[in-house]
Amino acid sequence: MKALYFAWLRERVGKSEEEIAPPAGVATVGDLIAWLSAKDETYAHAFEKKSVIRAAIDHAHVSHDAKIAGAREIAFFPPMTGG
Amino acid sequence: MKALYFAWLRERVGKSEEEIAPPAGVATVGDLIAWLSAKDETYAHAFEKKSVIRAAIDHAHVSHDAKIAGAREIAFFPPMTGG
Amino acid sequence: MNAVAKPIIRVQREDFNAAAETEALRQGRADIGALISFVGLCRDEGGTLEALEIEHYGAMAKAEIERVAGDALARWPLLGLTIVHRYGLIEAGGRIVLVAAAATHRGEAFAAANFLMDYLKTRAPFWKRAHLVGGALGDWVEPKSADDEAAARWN
Amino acid sequence: MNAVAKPIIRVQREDFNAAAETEALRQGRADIGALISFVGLCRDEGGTLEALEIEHYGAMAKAEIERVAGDALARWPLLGLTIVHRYGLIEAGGRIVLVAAAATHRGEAFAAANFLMDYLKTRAPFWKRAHLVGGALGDWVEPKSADDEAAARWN
Repeated sequence: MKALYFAWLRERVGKSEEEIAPPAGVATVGDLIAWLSAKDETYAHAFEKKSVIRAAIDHAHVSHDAKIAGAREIAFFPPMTGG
Repeated sequence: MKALYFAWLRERVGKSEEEIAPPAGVATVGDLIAWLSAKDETYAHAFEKKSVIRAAIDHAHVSHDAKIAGAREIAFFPPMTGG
Repeated sequence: MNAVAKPIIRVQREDFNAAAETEALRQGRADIGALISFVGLCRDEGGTLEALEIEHYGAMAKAEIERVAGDALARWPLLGLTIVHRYGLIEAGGRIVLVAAAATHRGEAFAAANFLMDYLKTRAPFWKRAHLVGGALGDWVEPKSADDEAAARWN
Repeated sequence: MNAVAKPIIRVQREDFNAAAETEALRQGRADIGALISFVGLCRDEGGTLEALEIEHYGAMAKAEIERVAGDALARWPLLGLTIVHRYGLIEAGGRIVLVAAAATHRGEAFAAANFLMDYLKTRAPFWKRAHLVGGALGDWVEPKSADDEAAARWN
């Protein structure tokens, strides 16, 4: 699946998108954040304030509890400041 | 003092303004409405629903309790429907 | 801190340009975050209404709108405020009233414009009468209790 | 009973004409009683801010605004609705977002426009970053807890 990063999360990760292939045990958005954070210091720093990280699966907001099975595109971003 | 009438109150009174000279005992807007209503059937009909009649003294809304002493212009009208 | 606006208030027979009035509030400045424009229009009531005749108390109308505007400016720190209210014959689809407000934040602009419309409805000395399609003179528009309730919620 | 509007929604880099977008909602009809236009502008923050860079999630932004618009239309019977949100570099004083709404009654128009702005703030995938006067890149704009509270009051 494709992972996308926006705003300061994009800057911290150092890229705007990448292909990821989490193992079978990674079932939810929260699991995915934990799995990414465990990859290296860069991701650990980017995702350190877990409670503020928002996520969207296939262009719709989801909670950290949401299942990622079947997702083609998962986006991570800080709280929005549009409008 | 000058009395002004607007909207359906104007139509019922049959004029948009007139000079009036209430006697000394007519102290408040409410007294003035009673005094006008006692003049003849036309005024009595125009002012019959006292509770809906609004008044303004010298271009500012007042209650029926307001004193009329010193007023140059007293206007009577139904509830407003602008905006 | 920006100075609170001196409101522009007009009571007139002729139509107004809502866009130009609203745009004028932000010209030459960059401190405004929220610009709101509300226009009240004459509805045709399902094709039955030809026009509204709006009677007004000319000597009082502007003064009363100024008082309402003063109340709004005392509550919200607006950076600009324009109110235009028409009188006379206004055809279905035509503009009746404009409230345009500029503020630093959107909450202030929304609240002030909403407050102003509620209070203009219940305090500004205007009275509407319907002219019906076919030429008959309709009734005076009845005040709505909903308008009194809308105004009362600001107390 | 008038049909509820199909909203017009655009996410674009270029500026928009707020007056033309708003006026288009009432063209050729006389059933609208209330026409509201809200424009969010880029503030210069006391002369310190040169521009805002607005990052957005292009594949999601329009879809999310459509969902927010659908929520508004489910709550209020709007006769017309246009939402335009810009991205990219917007200089101080420039327009960021437009919400224009038409309704039979003013209460519906005010409530819907207010709701839409509250929800766009907290749900539409846009992120603002300041460019400071003098050329320095400023911080990402912090979300305001007031915005979350404003959105929560509609629940």
